[in-house]
Amino acid sequence: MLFTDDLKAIIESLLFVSNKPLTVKEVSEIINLSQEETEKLLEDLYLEYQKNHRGFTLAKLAYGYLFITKKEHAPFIEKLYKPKLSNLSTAALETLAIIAYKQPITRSEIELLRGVKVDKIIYTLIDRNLIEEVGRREGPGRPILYGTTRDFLQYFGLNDISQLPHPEKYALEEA
Amino acid sequence: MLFTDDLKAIIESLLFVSNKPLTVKEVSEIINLSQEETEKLLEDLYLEYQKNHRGFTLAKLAYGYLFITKKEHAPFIEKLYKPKLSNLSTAALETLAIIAYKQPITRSEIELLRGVKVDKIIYTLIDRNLIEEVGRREGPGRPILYGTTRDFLQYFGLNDISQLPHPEKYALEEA
Amino acid sequence: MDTTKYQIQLENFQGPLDLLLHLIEKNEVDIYDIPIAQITDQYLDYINEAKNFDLDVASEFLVMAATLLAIKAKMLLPKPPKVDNEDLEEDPREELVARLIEYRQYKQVAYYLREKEQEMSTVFVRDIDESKIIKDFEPVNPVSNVSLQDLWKHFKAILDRASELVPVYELEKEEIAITQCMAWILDGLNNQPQGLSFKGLFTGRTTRIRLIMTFLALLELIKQNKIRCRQNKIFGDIQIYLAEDCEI
Repeated sequence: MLFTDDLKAIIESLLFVSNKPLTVKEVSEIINLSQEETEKLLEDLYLEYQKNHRGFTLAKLAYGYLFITKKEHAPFIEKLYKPKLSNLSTAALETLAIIAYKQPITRSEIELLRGVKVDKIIYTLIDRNLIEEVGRREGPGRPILYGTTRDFLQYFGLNDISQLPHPEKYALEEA
Repeated sequence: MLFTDDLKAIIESLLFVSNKPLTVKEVSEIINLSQEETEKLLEDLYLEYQKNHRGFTLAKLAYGYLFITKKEHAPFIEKLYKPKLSNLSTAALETLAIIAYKQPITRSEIELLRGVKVDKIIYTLIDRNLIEEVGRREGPGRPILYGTTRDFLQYFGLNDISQLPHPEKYALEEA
Repeated sequence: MDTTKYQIQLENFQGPLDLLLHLIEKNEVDIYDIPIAQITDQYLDYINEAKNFDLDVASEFLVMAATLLAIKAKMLLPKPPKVDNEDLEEDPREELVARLIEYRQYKQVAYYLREKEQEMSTVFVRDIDESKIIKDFEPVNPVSNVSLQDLWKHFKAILDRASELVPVYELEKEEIAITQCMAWILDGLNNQPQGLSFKGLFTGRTTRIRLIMTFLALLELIKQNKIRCRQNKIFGDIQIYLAEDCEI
Protein backbone atom coordinates (compact mmCIF):
# COMPACT_ATOMS: atom_id res chain seq x y z
CA MET A 1 0.00 0.00 0.00
CA LEU A 2 1.30 3.40 -0.95
CA PHE A 3 1.18 6.41 1.35
CA THR A 4 -0.55 9.61 0.44
CA ASP A 5 2.76 11.38 -0.09
CA ASP A 6 3.96 8.65 -2.39
CA LEU A 7 0.75 8.84 -4.39
CA LYS A 8 1.04 12.59 -4.60
CA ALA A 9 4.60 12.31 -5.84
CA ILE A 10 3.48 9.82 -8.48
CA ILE A 11 0.70 12.12 -9.60
CA GLU A 12 3.16 14.99 -9.74
CA SER A 13 5.48 12.94 -11.91
CA LEU A 14 2.62 12.20 -14.32
CA LEU A 15 1.63 15.85 -14.52
CA PHE A 16 5.27 16.69 -15.03
CA VAL A 17 5.60 14.61 -18.19
CA SER A 18 2.35 15.87 -19.74
CA ASN A 19 1.78 18.91 -21.85
CA LYS A 20 -1.94 18.22 -22.08
CA PRO A 21 -4.28 18.39 -19.10
CA LEU A 22 -4.73 15.05 -17.32
CA THR A 23 -8.23 14.18 -16.13
CA VAL A 24 -9.07 12.61 -12.78
CA LYS A 25 -10.13 9.50 -14.66
CA GLU A 26 -6.84 9.13 -16.53
CA VAL A 27 -4.82 9.57 -13.36
CA SER A 28 -7.02 7.24 -11.30
CA GLU A 29 -6.58 4.46 -13.85
CA ILE A 30 -2.81 4.80 -13.85
CA ILE A 31 -2.37 4.89 -10.08
CA ASN A 32 -5.14 2.37 -9.56
CA LEU A 33 -7.11 4.42 -7.07
CA SER A 34 -10.78 5.35 -6.97
CA GLN A 35 -11.78 8.51 -8.81
CA GLU A 36 -12.92 10.19 -5.59
CA GLU A 37 -9.63 9.57 -3.81
CA THR A 38 -7.67 10.59 -6.89
CA GLU A 39 -9.64 13.80 -7.18
CA LYS A 40 -8.94 14.58 -3.54
CA LEU A 41 -5.21 14.17 -4.08
CA LEU A 42 -5.27 16.31 -7.21
CA GLU A 43 -7.19 19.01 -5.35
CA ASP A 44 -4.64 18.85 -2.51
CA LEU A 45 -1.82 19.33 -5.00
CA TYR A 46 -3.75 22.11 -6.69
CA LEU A 47 -4.10 23.99 -3.40
CA GLU A 48 -0.46 23.41 -2.45
CA TYR A 49 0.70 24.91 -5.71
CA GLN A 50 -1.69 27.85 -5.30
CA LYS A 51 0.02 28.68 -2.02
CA ASN A 52 3.61 28.03 -3.02
CA HIS A 53 5.93 30.58 -4.42
CA ARG A 54 7.27 28.45 -7.24
CA GLY A 55 8.17 28.89 -10.87
CA PHE A 56 5.12 27.06 -12.12
CA THR A 57 1.67 26.22 -10.93
CA LEU A 58 -1.04 23.65 -11.36
CA ALA A 59 -3.96 24.87 -13.46
CA LYS A 60 -7.39 23.40 -13.94
CA LEU A 61 -7.88 23.40 -17.69
CA ALA A 62 -10.06 21.50 -20.15
CA TYR A 63 -11.58 19.23 -17.48
CA GLY A 64 -8.11 18.32 -16.26
CA TYR A 65 -4.98 19.41 -14.47
CA LEU A 66 -1.90 20.83 -16.15
CA PHE A 67 1.36 22.37 -14.94
CA ILE A 68 1.87 25.82 -16.48
CA THR A 69 4.20 28.73 -15.85
CA LYS A 70 3.03 31.96 -14.28
CA LYS A 71 2.21 35.09 -16.23
CA GLU A 72 4.79 37.21 -14.42
CA HIS A 73 7.61 34.97 -15.62
CA ALA A 74 6.74 35.31 -19.30
CA PRO A 75 9.38 37.97 -20.06
CA PHE A 76 12.14 35.63 -18.88
CA ILE A 77 10.80 32.49 -20.53
CA GLU A 78 10.43 34.36 -23.80
CA LYS A 79 14.17 35.00 -23.75
CA LEU A 80 14.71 31.25 -23.74
CA TYR A 81 11.82 30.28 -25.94
CA LYS A 82 10.53 31.40 -29.30
CA PRO A 83 7.18 33.15 -29.23
CA LYS A 84 4.24 30.83 -29.58
CA LEU A 85 1.77 30.38 -32.42
CA SER A 86 0.28 33.47 -33.96
CA ASN A 87 -2.91 34.88 -32.52
CA LEU A 88 -6.27 34.12 -34.05
CA SER A 89 -7.92 36.65 -36.36
CA THR A 90 -11.04 38.51 -35.26
CA ALA A 91 -13.02 36.55 -37.83
CA ALA A 92 -11.76 33.29 -36.31
CA LEU A 93 -12.63 34.45 -32.80
CA GLU A 94 -16.17 35.47 -33.79
CA THR A 95 -16.65 32.12 -35.49
CA LEU A 96 -15.34 30.31 -32.42
CA ALA A 97 -17.63 32.33 -30.16
CA ILE A 98 -20.64 31.20 -32.18
CA ILE A 99 -19.53 27.57 -32.27
CA ALA A 100 -18.82 27.57 -28.53
CA TYR A 101 -22.35 28.69 -27.68
CA LYS A 102 -24.35 27.07 -30.44
CA GLN A 103 -22.60 23.72 -30.76
CA PRO A 104 -23.30 21.44 -32.45
CA ILE A 105 -23.76 23.81 -35.38
CA THR A 106 -23.41 23.61 -39.16
CA ARG A 107 -21.32 25.90 -41.33
CA SER A 108 -24.33 27.53 -42.95
CA GLU A 109 -25.89 28.28 -39.58
CA ILE A 110 -22.69 30.08 -38.57
CA GLU A 111 -22.72 31.99 -41.85
CA LEU A 112 -26.27 33.15 -41.16
CA LEU A 113 -25.25 34.51 -37.76
CA ARG A 114 -22.06 36.20 -38.94
CA GLY A 115 -23.41 37.37 -42.29
CA VAL A 116 -20.26 36.21 -44.07
CA LYS A 117 -18.73 33.02 -45.43
CA VAL A 118 -16.70 31.00 -42.96
CA ASP A 119 -15.39 28.02 -44.96
CA LYS A 120 -11.73 29.03 -44.85
CA ILE A 121 -11.94 29.94 -41.18
CA ILE A 122 -13.47 26.56 -40.39
CA TYR A 123 -10.48 24.81 -41.97
CA THR A 124 -8.05 26.98 -40.02
CA LEU A 125 -9.84 26.20 -36.77
CA ILE A 126 -9.88 22.47 -37.52
CA ASP A 127 -6.22 22.64 -38.45
CA ARG A 128 -5.41 24.23 -35.10
CA ASN A 129 -7.52 21.60 -33.40
CA LEU A 130 -9.81 24.18 -31.81
CA ILE A 131 -12.96 22.72 -33.36
CA GLU A 132 -13.85 19.30 -34.73
CA GLU A 133 -16.60 17.50 -36.57
CA VAL A 134 -19.00 16.10 -34.03
CA GLY A 135 -21.57 14.52 -36.30
CA ARG A 136 -24.02 15.23 -39.08
CA ARG A 137 -27.33 17.06 -39.01
CA GLU A 138 -30.14 14.80 -40.22
CA GLY A 139 -31.85 16.17 -43.28
CA PRO A 140 -30.96 17.14 -46.81
CA GLY A 141 -27.23 16.99 -47.52
CA ARG A 142 -26.58 15.80 -43.96
CA PRO A 143 -24.32 18.79 -43.24
CA ILE A 144 -21.37 18.44 -40.88
CA LEU A 145 -21.88 19.60 -37.31
CA TYR A 146 -19.00 21.33 -35.53
CA GLY A 147 -18.15 21.61 -31.85
CA THR A 148 -15.24 22.88 -29.78
CA THR A 149 -12.40 20.62 -28.60
CA ARG A 150 -10.52 20.23 -25.33
CA ASP A 151 -7.68 22.15 -26.99
CA PHE A 152 -10.14 25.03 -27.37
CA LEU A 153 -10.62 25.10 -23.60
CA GLN A 154 -6.89 24.89 -22.99
CA TYR A 155 -6.13 27.59 -25.56
CA PHE A 156 -8.40 30.07 -23.79
CA GLY A 157 -7.51 28.96 -20.28
CA LEU A 158 -10.94 27.50 -19.53
CA ASN A 159 -11.67 24.44 -17.48
CA ASP A 160 -15.19 24.01 -18.67
CA ILE A 161 -17.32 25.43 -21.45
CA SER A 162 -19.72 26.77 -18.83
CA GLN A 163 -17.02 29.23 -17.71
CA LEU A 164 -17.69 31.29 -20.82
CA PRO A 165 -19.74 34.39 -20.00
CA HIS A 166 -23.35 34.05 -20.97
CA PRO A 167 -23.92 35.98 -24.21
CA GLU A 168 -27.25 37.30 -22.91
CA LYS A 169 -25.17 39.14 -20.34
CA TYR A 170 -24.12 41.39 -23.19
CA ALA A 171 -27.62 41.78 -24.63
CA LEU A 172 -28.65 44.46 -22.17
CA GLU A 173 -25.39 46.35 -22.19
CA GLU A 174 -25.64 49.29 -24.51
CA ALA A 175 -22.69 49.54 -26.81
CA MET B 1 15.81 44.59 -7.52
CA LEU B 2 14.29 41.16 -7.22
CA PHE B 3 14.33 39.11 -4.04
CA THR B 4 16.04 35.77 -3.82
CA ASP B 5 12.72 33.93 -3.78
CA ASP B 6 11.57 35.76 -6.89
CA LEU B 7 14.80 34.93 -8.66
CA LYS B 8 14.52 31.30 -7.63
CA ALA B 9 10.97 31.15 -8.96
CA ILE B 10 12.13 32.63 -12.26
CA ILE B 11 14.94 30.09 -12.52
CA GLU B 12 12.48 27.32 -11.72
CA SER B 13 10.19 28.52 -14.48
CA LEU B 14 13.08 28.40 -16.95
CA LEU B 15 14.07 24.91 -15.89
CA PHE B 16 10.43 23.90 -16.05
CA VAL B 17 9.95 24.76 -19.73
CA SER B 18 13.33 23.54 -20.92
CA ASN B 19 13.90 20.01 -22.16
CA LYS B 20 17.66 20.53 -22.33
CA PRO B 21 20.02 21.15 -19.42
CA LEU B 22 20.46 24.87 -18.73
CA THR B 23 23.94 26.10 -17.91
CA VAL B 24 24.75 28.64 -15.21
CA LYS B 25 25.83 31.00 -17.97
CA GLU B 26 22.54 30.74 -19.90
CA VAL B 27 20.49 31.31 -16.77
CA SER B 28 22.65 34.19 -15.56
CA GLU B 29 22.22 35.97 -18.90
CA ILE B 30 18.46 35.61 -18.83
CA ILE B 31 17.99 36.82 -15.26
CA ASN B 32 20.77 39.38 -15.57
CA LEU B 33 22.71 38.26 -12.53
CA SER B 34 26.37 37.42 -12.06
CA GLN B 35 27.39 33.82 -12.75
CA GLU B 36 28.48 33.28 -9.13
CA GLU B 37 25.19 34.44 -7.70
CA THR B 38 23.25 32.48 -10.30
CA GLU B 39 25.20 29.35 -9.50
CA LYS B 40 24.44 29.80 -5.82
CA LEU B 41 20.73 30.03 -6.52
CA LEU B 42 20.84 26.96 -8.76
CA GLU B 43 22.71 25.05 -6.04
CA ASP B 44 20.10 26.13 -3.48
CA LEU B 45 17.34 24.86 -5.72
CA TYR B 46 19.25 21.66 -6.33
CA LEU B 47 19.54 20.99 -2.60
CA GLU B 48 15.90 21.84 -1.96
CA TYR B 49 14.79 19.33 -4.55
CA GLN B 50 17.15 16.71 -3.16
CA LYS B 51 15.40 17.00 0.19
CA ASN B 52 11.86 17.24 -1.06
CA HIS B 53 9.64 14.30 -1.67
CA ARG B 54 8.28 15.39 -5.03
CA GLY B 55 7.41 13.80 -8.34
CA PHE B 56 10.47 15.18 -10.07
CA THR B 57 13.91 16.38 -9.13
CA LEU B 58 16.65 18.65 -10.34
CA ALA B 59 19.62 16.85 -11.85
CA LYS B 60 23.11 18.21 -12.35
CA LEU B 61 24.38 17.01 -15.66
CA ALA B 62 27.71 17.62 -17.31
CA TYR B 63 26.52 20.84 -18.91
CA GLY B 64 23.87 22.13 -16.59
CA TYR B 65 20.69 21.64 -14.64
CA LEU B 66 17.65 19.73 -15.81
CA PHE B 67 14.39 18.66 -14.20
CA ILE B 68 13.95 14.91 -14.45
CA THR B 69 11.46 12.40 -13.13
CA LYS B 70 12.53 9.78 -10.62
CA LYS B 71 13.34 6.18 -11.48
CA GLU B 72 10.74 4.81 -9.09
CA HIS B 73 7.99 6.63 -11.00
CA ALA B 74 8.96 5.20 -14.36
CA PRO B 75 6.36 2.39 -14.28
CA PHE B 76 3.57 4.95 -13.88
CA ILE B 77 4.89 7.23 -16.57
CA GLU B 78 5.15 4.20 -18.78
CA LYS B 79 1.49 3.46 -18.16
CA LEU B 80 0.65 7.02 -19.21
CA TYR B 81 2.67 6.79 -22.40
CA LYS B 82 2.00 3.20 -23.39
CA PRO B 83 -1.34 3.75 -25.11
CA LYS B 84 0.30 6.46 -27.17
CA LEU B 85 3.21 4.19 -28.07
CA SER B 86 1.47 0.99 -29.04
CA ASN B 87 -1.04 2.50 -31.40
CA LEU B 88 0.09 3.98 -34.66
CA SER B 89 -2.40 6.22 -36.41
CA THR B 90 -3.54 5.34 -39.91
CA ALA B 91 -1.45 8.22 -41.21
CA ALA B 92 1.63 6.81 -39.48
CA LEU B 93 0.96 3.30 -40.79
CA GLU B 94 0.56 4.55 -44.34
CA THR B 95 3.80 6.45 -44.08
CA LEU B 96 5.57 3.42 -42.63
CA ALA B 97 4.22 1.25 -45.45
CA ILE B 98 5.50 3.68 -48.07
CA ILE B 99 8.93 3.77 -46.47
CA ALA B 100 9.04 -0.03 -46.15
CA TYR B 101 8.25 -0.60 -49.81
CA LYS B 102 9.98 2.38 -51.39
CA GLN B 103 13.11 2.70 -49.27
CA PRO B 104 15.39 4.55 -49.42
CA ILE B 105 13.01 7.45 -49.88
CA THR B 106 12.98 11.18 -49.06
CA ARG B 107 10.33 13.01 -47.10
CA SER B 108 9.09 14.98 -50.07
CA GLU B 109 8.71 11.80 -52.11
CA ILE B 110 6.52 10.38 -49.34
CA GLU B 111 4.51 13.60 -49.25
CA LEU B 112 3.96 13.34 -52.98
CA LEU B 113 2.43 9.89 -52.55
CA ARG B 114 0.34 10.72 -49.50
CA GLY B 115 -0.64 14.21 -50.64
CA VAL B 116 -0.10 15.68 -47.17
CA LYS B 117 2.78 16.76 -44.96
CA VAL B 118 4.49 13.99 -43.02
CA ASP B 119 7.21 15.76 -41.01
CA LYS B 120 5.65 15.08 -37.60
CA ILE B 121 4.86 11.49 -38.53
CA ILE B 122 8.47 10.93 -39.56
CA TYR B 123 9.62 12.02 -36.10
CA THR B 124 7.12 9.70 -34.46
CA LEU B 125 8.32 6.75 -36.54
CA ILE B 126 11.93 7.57 -35.72
CA ASP B 127 11.02 7.85 -32.01
CA ARG B 128 9.33 4.45 -32.20
CA ASN B 129 12.50 3.03 -33.75
CA LEU B 130 10.70 1.91 -36.89
CA ILE B 131 12.61 4.03 -39.38
CA GLU B 132 15.95 5.80 -39.50
CA GLU B 133 18.07 8.00 -41.70
CA VAL B 134 20.01 5.83 -44.11
CA GLY B 135 21.82 8.48 -46.15
CA ARG B 136 21.37 11.47 -48.42
CA ARG B 137 20.07 11.71 -51.96
CA GLU B 138 22.62 13.35 -54.25
CA GLY B 139 21.30 16.52 -55.83
CA PRO B 140 19.91 19.88 -54.75
CA GLY B 141 19.54 20.17 -50.98
CA ARG B 142 20.86 16.64 -50.50
CA PRO B 143 17.63 15.51 -48.80
CA ILE B 144 17.69 12.84 -46.10
CA LEU B 145 16.81 9.30 -47.16
CA TYR B 146 14.76 7.15 -44.82
CA GLY B 147 14.62 3.39 -44.47
CA THR B 148 13.27 0.85 -42.00
CA THR B 149 15.29 -0.29 -38.97
CA ARG B 150 16.35 -3.71 -37.71
CA ASP B 151 13.64 -3.35 -35.05
CA PHE B 152 11.12 -3.02 -37.85
CA LEU B 153 12.25 -6.37 -39.29
CA GLN B 154 12.13 -7.94 -35.87
CA TYR B 155 8.62 -6.67 -35.10
CA PHE B 156 7.34 -8.21 -38.29
CA GLY B 157 9.45 -11.36 -38.00
CA LEU B 158 11.39 -10.72 -41.17
CA ASN B 159 14.99 -11.60 -41.94
CA ASP B 160 15.34 -8.94 -44.55
CA ILE B 161 13.24 -6.43 -46.35
CA SER B 162 12.87 -8.54 -49.49
CA GLN B 163 10.53 -10.78 -47.50
CA LEU B 164 7.83 -8.11 -47.47
CA PRO B 165 4.68 -9.39 -49.15
CA HIS B 166 4.26 -8.40 -52.79
CA PRO B 167 1.21 -8.34 -55.00
CA GLU B 168 2.33 -11.22 -57.23
CA LYS B 169 2.70 -13.44 -54.23
CA TYR B 170 -0.80 -12.60 -53.04
CA ALA B 171 -2.28 -13.13 -56.46
CA LEU B 172 -0.80 -16.66 -56.50
CA GLU B 173 -1.93 -17.46 -53.01
CA GLU B 174 -5.44 -16.33 -53.68
CA ALA B 175 -5.70 -18.27 -56.92
CA MET C 1 -20.01 63.97 -51.19
CA ASP C 2 -17.22 64.33 -48.70
CA THR C 3 -15.15 61.21 -49.27
CA THR C 4 -12.69 61.78 -46.43
CA LYS C 5 -15.39 60.65 -44.05
CA TYR C 6 -15.16 57.16 -45.44
CA GLN C 7 -11.51 56.44 -45.09
CA ILE C 8 -12.26 53.23 -43.23
CA GLN C 9 -11.89 50.25 -45.51
CA LEU C 10 -14.57 47.62 -45.89
CA GLU C 11 -11.91 45.01 -45.14
CA ASN C 12 -11.71 46.37 -41.61
CA PHE C 13 -15.19 45.11 -40.95
CA GLN C 14 -16.03 41.53 -40.18
CA GLY C 15 -18.95 41.69 -42.60
CA PRO C 16 -22.11 43.67 -43.27
CA LEU C 17 -23.47 43.23 -39.74
CA ASP C 18 -20.26 44.61 -38.30
CA LEU C 19 -20.42 47.63 -40.59
CA LEU C 20 -24.05 48.27 -39.59
CA LEU C 21 -23.17 48.08 -35.90
CA HIS C 22 -20.37 50.57 -36.50
CA LEU C 23 -22.78 52.99 -38.19
CA ILE C 24 -25.32 52.62 -35.38
CA GLU C 25 -22.67 53.36 -32.79
CA LYS C 26 -21.18 56.22 -34.74
CA ASN C 27 -24.57 57.89 -35.13
CA GLU C 28 -25.42 57.16 -31.51
CA VAL C 29 -28.85 55.89 -32.44
CA ASP C 30 -31.03 53.37 -30.63
CA ILE C 31 -30.52 49.91 -32.04
CA TYR C 32 -34.22 49.18 -31.42
CA ASP C 33 -35.25 52.23 -33.41
CA ILE C 34 -32.78 52.52 -36.26
CA PRO C 35 -33.29 55.53 -38.55
CA ILE C 36 -33.23 53.25 -41.52
CA ALA C 37 -33.03 55.89 -44.28
CA GLN C 38 -30.03 57.59 -42.73
CA ILE C 39 -28.19 54.35 -41.96
CA THR C 40 -28.94 52.90 -45.38
CA ASP C 41 -27.49 55.97 -47.09
CA GLN C 42 -24.32 55.80 -45.05
CA TYR C 43 -24.04 52.08 -45.62
CA LEU C 44 -24.30 52.57 -49.38
CA ASP C 45 -21.68 55.31 -49.23
CA TYR C 46 -19.25 52.84 -47.70
CA ILE C 47 -19.95 50.30 -50.39
CA ASN C 48 -19.50 52.88 -53.14
CA GLU C 49 -16.24 54.07 -51.65
CA ALA C 50 -14.81 50.60 -51.34
CA LYS C 51 -12.35 49.89 -54.12
CA ASN C 52 -11.10 46.64 -55.57
CA PHE C 53 -12.57 44.46 -52.92
CA ASP C 54 -12.87 40.73 -52.95
CA LEU C 55 -15.87 39.42 -54.86
CA ASP C 56 -16.83 37.10 -52.04
CA VAL C 57 -16.80 40.00 -49.62
CA ALA C 58 -18.63 42.26 -52.03
CA SER C 59 -21.56 39.91 -52.50
CA GLU C 60 -22.07 39.66 -48.75
CA PHE C 61 -22.19 43.44 -48.41
CA LEU C 62 -24.46 43.77 -51.41
CA VAL C 63 -26.99 41.30 -50.04
CA MET C 64 -27.26 43.47 -46.93
CA ALA C 65 -27.59 46.60 -49.06
CA ALA C 66 -30.58 45.01 -50.78
CA THR C 67 -32.10 44.09 -47.43
CA LEU C 68 -31.69 47.65 -46.17
CA LEU C 69 -33.27 49.10 -49.28
CA ALA C 70 -36.19 46.70 -48.97
CA ILE C 71 -36.76 47.74 -45.36
CA LYS C 72 -36.49 51.41 -46.29
CA ALA C 73 -39.10 50.95 -49.02
CA LYS C 74 -41.46 49.16 -46.64
CA MET C 75 -41.13 51.93 -44.06
CA LEU C 76 -42.09 54.50 -46.69
CA LEU C 77 -45.28 52.69 -47.64
CA PRO C 78 -48.42 54.05 -46.07
CA LYS C 79 -49.37 52.00 -43.04
CA PRO C 80 -52.30 49.67 -43.54
CA PRO C 81 -55.42 50.52 -41.56
CA LYS C 82 -55.35 48.99 -38.13
CA VAL C 83 -57.05 45.68 -37.70
CA ASP C 84 -58.77 45.31 -34.37
CA ASN C 85 -57.47 41.95 -33.31
CA GLU C 86 -53.93 42.79 -34.30
CA ASP C 87 -52.59 45.33 -31.89
CA LEU C 88 -48.98 45.09 -32.83
CA GLU C 89 -47.95 46.23 -36.23
CA GLU C 90 -45.02 44.37 -37.59
CA ASP C 91 -41.93 46.54 -37.79
CA PRO C 92 -40.01 45.85 -41.01
CA ARG C 93 -36.78 46.36 -39.07
CA GLU C 94 -37.55 43.71 -36.52
CA GLU C 95 -35.70 40.80 -38.08
CA LEU C 96 -32.61 42.88 -38.82
CA VAL C 97 -32.55 44.26 -35.28
CA ALA C 98 -32.71 40.74 -33.84
CA ARG C 99 -29.80 39.68 -36.05
CA LEU C 100 -27.74 42.71 -35.08
CA ILE C 101 -28.33 42.15 -31.39
CA GLU C 102 -27.40 38.50 -31.58
CA TYR C 103 -24.34 39.26 -33.67
CA ARG C 104 -23.29 41.94 -31.20
CA GLN C 105 -23.38 39.38 -28.40
CA TYR C 106 -20.99 37.08 -30.22
CA LYS C 107 -18.76 40.02 -31.00
CA GLN C 108 -18.54 40.70 -27.28
CA VAL C 109 -17.75 37.07 -26.60
CA ALA C 110 -15.03 37.31 -29.25
CA TYR C 111 -13.52 40.25 -27.31
CA TYR C 112 -13.63 38.12 -24.19
CA LEU C 113 -11.89 35.27 -26.02
CA ARG C 114 -9.26 37.70 -27.29
CA GLU C 115 -8.49 38.72 -23.71
CA LYS C 116 -8.23 35.12 -22.59
CA GLU C 117 -6.00 34.36 -25.56
CA GLN C 118 -3.65 37.20 -24.63
CA GLU C 119 -3.60 35.99 -21.06
CA MET C 120 -2.78 32.43 -22.08
CA SER C 121 -0.06 33.57 -24.47
CA THR C 122 1.95 34.51 -21.37
CA VAL C 123 1.87 31.03 -19.84
CA PHE C 124 3.88 28.08 -21.06
CA VAL C 125 3.66 24.33 -20.74
CA ARG C 126 6.68 22.06 -20.58
CA ASP C 127 8.47 21.40 -23.82
CA ILE C 128 8.56 17.65 -23.49
CA ASP C 129 11.03 15.58 -25.45
CA GLU C 130 9.03 12.40 -25.78
CA SER C 131 11.89 10.37 -27.22
CA LYS C 132 13.97 11.04 -24.12
CA ILE C 133 11.17 9.88 -21.85
CA ILE C 134 10.38 6.68 -23.69
CA LYS C 135 13.97 5.58 -24.23
CA ASP C 136 14.18 4.04 -20.75
CA PHE C 137 10.95 2.10 -21.10
CA GLU C 138 10.67 -1.55 -21.89
CA PRO C 139 10.56 -1.50 -25.67
CA VAL C 140 6.94 -1.47 -26.75
CA ASN C 141 6.13 -3.05 -30.03
CA PRO C 142 4.51 -0.10 -31.77
CA VAL C 143 3.08 -2.36 -34.45
CA SER C 144 1.84 -5.19 -32.26
CA ASN C 145 -1.61 -5.06 -33.79
CA VAL C 146 -0.40 -4.69 -37.35
CA SER C 147 0.32 -7.63 -39.65
CA LEU C 148 2.45 -7.73 -42.78
CA GLN C 149 -0.75 -7.99 -44.75
CA ASP C 150 -1.98 -4.77 -43.13
CA LEU C 151 1.21 -3.09 -44.16
CA TRP C 152 0.76 -4.23 -47.73
CA LYS C 153 -2.89 -3.12 -47.72
CA HIS C 154 -1.94 0.36 -46.58
CA PHE C 155 0.73 0.58 -49.24
CA LYS C 156 -1.63 -0.61 -51.93
CA ALA C 157 -4.28 1.86 -50.78
CA ILE C 158 -1.82 4.67 -51.29
CA LEU C 159 -0.75 3.44 -54.69
CA ASP C 160 -4.38 3.21 -55.72
CA ARG C 161 -5.09 6.67 -54.44
CA ALA C 162 -2.09 8.17 -56.15
CA SER C 163 -2.70 6.53 -59.51
CA GLU C 164 -6.46 6.44 -59.90
CA LEU C 165 -8.51 9.34 -61.07
CA VAL C 166 -10.32 10.95 -58.18
CA PRO C 167 -11.69 7.93 -56.40
CA VAL C 168 -15.31 8.26 -55.26
CA TYR C 169 -14.54 7.64 -51.62
CA GLU C 170 -11.97 10.41 -51.64
CA LEU C 171 -14.20 13.15 -52.97
CA GLU C 172 -15.29 14.42 -49.62
CA LYS C 173 -11.78 14.74 -48.30
CA GLU C 174 -10.65 16.48 -51.45
CA GLU C 175 -13.30 19.17 -51.11
CA ILE C 176 -10.69 20.95 -49.07
CA ALA C 177 -8.21 20.74 -51.84
CA ILE C 178 -10.65 22.28 -54.32
CA THR C 179 -11.27 25.32 -52.15
CA GLN C 180 -7.54 25.61 -51.60
CA CYS C 181 -6.91 25.46 -55.31
CA MET C 182 -9.64 28.03 -55.90
CA ALA C 183 -8.07 30.36 -53.38
CA TRP C 184 -4.70 29.75 -54.95
CA ILE C 185 -5.97 30.64 -58.44
CA LEU C 186 -7.77 33.76 -57.18
CA ASP C 187 -4.65 34.86 -55.31
CA GLY C 188 -2.64 34.41 -58.47
CA LEU C 189 -5.12 36.52 -60.41
CA ASN C 190 -5.18 39.22 -57.78
CA ASN C 191 -1.41 39.49 -58.05
CA GLN C 192 -1.50 39.34 -61.81
CA PRO C 193 -4.59 41.13 -63.08
CA GLN C 194 -3.35 40.84 -66.67
CA GLY C 195 -4.35 37.20 -66.46
CA LEU C 196 -2.83 33.78 -65.92
CA SER C 197 -1.89 31.22 -68.49
CA PHE C 198 -3.87 27.98 -68.41
CA LYS C 199 -0.73 25.98 -69.13
CA GLY C 200 1.12 27.85 -66.41
CA LEU C 201 -1.39 26.68 -63.85
CA PHE C 202 -0.51 23.08 -64.54
CA THR C 203 3.23 23.22 -64.62
CA GLY C 204 5.07 22.48 -61.47
CA ARG C 205 2.01 20.81 -59.94
CA THR C 206 3.36 17.38 -59.63
CA THR C 207 0.70 15.04 -58.39
CA ARG C 208 -2.20 13.86 -60.42
CA ILE C 209 -4.59 14.71 -57.62
CA ARG C 210 -3.38 18.28 -57.62
CA LEU C 211 -3.76 18.59 -61.36
CA ILE C 212 -7.29 17.33 -61.15
CA MET C 213 -8.12 19.56 -58.22
CA THR C 214 -6.74 22.61 -60.00
CA PHE C 215 -8.84 21.79 -63.03
CA LEU C 216 -11.97 21.25 -60.94
CA ALA C 217 -11.25 24.50 -59.13
CA LEU C 218 -11.12 26.30 -62.49
CA LEU C 219 -14.46 24.81 -63.52
CA GLU C 220 -15.97 25.79 -60.18
CA LEU C 221 -14.68 29.36 -60.47
CA ILE C 222 -16.11 29.63 -63.98
CA LYS C 223 -19.42 28.29 -62.73
CA GLN C 224 -19.41 30.83 -59.92
CA ASN C 225 -18.71 33.57 -62.45
CA LYS C 226 -15.54 34.60 -60.70
CA ILE C 227 -13.22 34.05 -63.60
CA ARG C 228 -13.39 34.09 -67.38
CA CYS C 229 -11.27 32.29 -69.94
CA ARG C 230 -10.20 33.42 -73.36
CA GLN C 231 -8.44 31.54 -76.15
CA ASN C 232 -7.09 33.72 -78.91
CA LYS C 233 -6.44 31.00 -81.46
CA ILE C 234 -7.33 27.37 -81.87
CA PHE C 235 -5.00 25.18 -79.82
CA GLY C 236 -3.45 28.35 -78.42
CA ASP C 237 -2.93 28.84 -74.70
CA ILE C 238 -5.98 29.85 -72.73
CA GLN C 239 -5.78 33.01 -70.63
CA ILE C 240 -7.66 33.21 -67.37
CA TYR C 241 -8.93 36.51 -65.96
CA LEU C 242 -10.85 37.66 -62.94
CA ALA C 243 -14.42 38.20 -64.12
CA GLU C 244 -14.30 41.84 -63.04
CA ASP C 245 -11.08 42.54 -64.95
CA CYS C 246 -12.35 40.94 -68.13
CA GLU C 247 -14.25 42.82 -70.77
CA ILE C 248 -15.79 40.59 -73.36
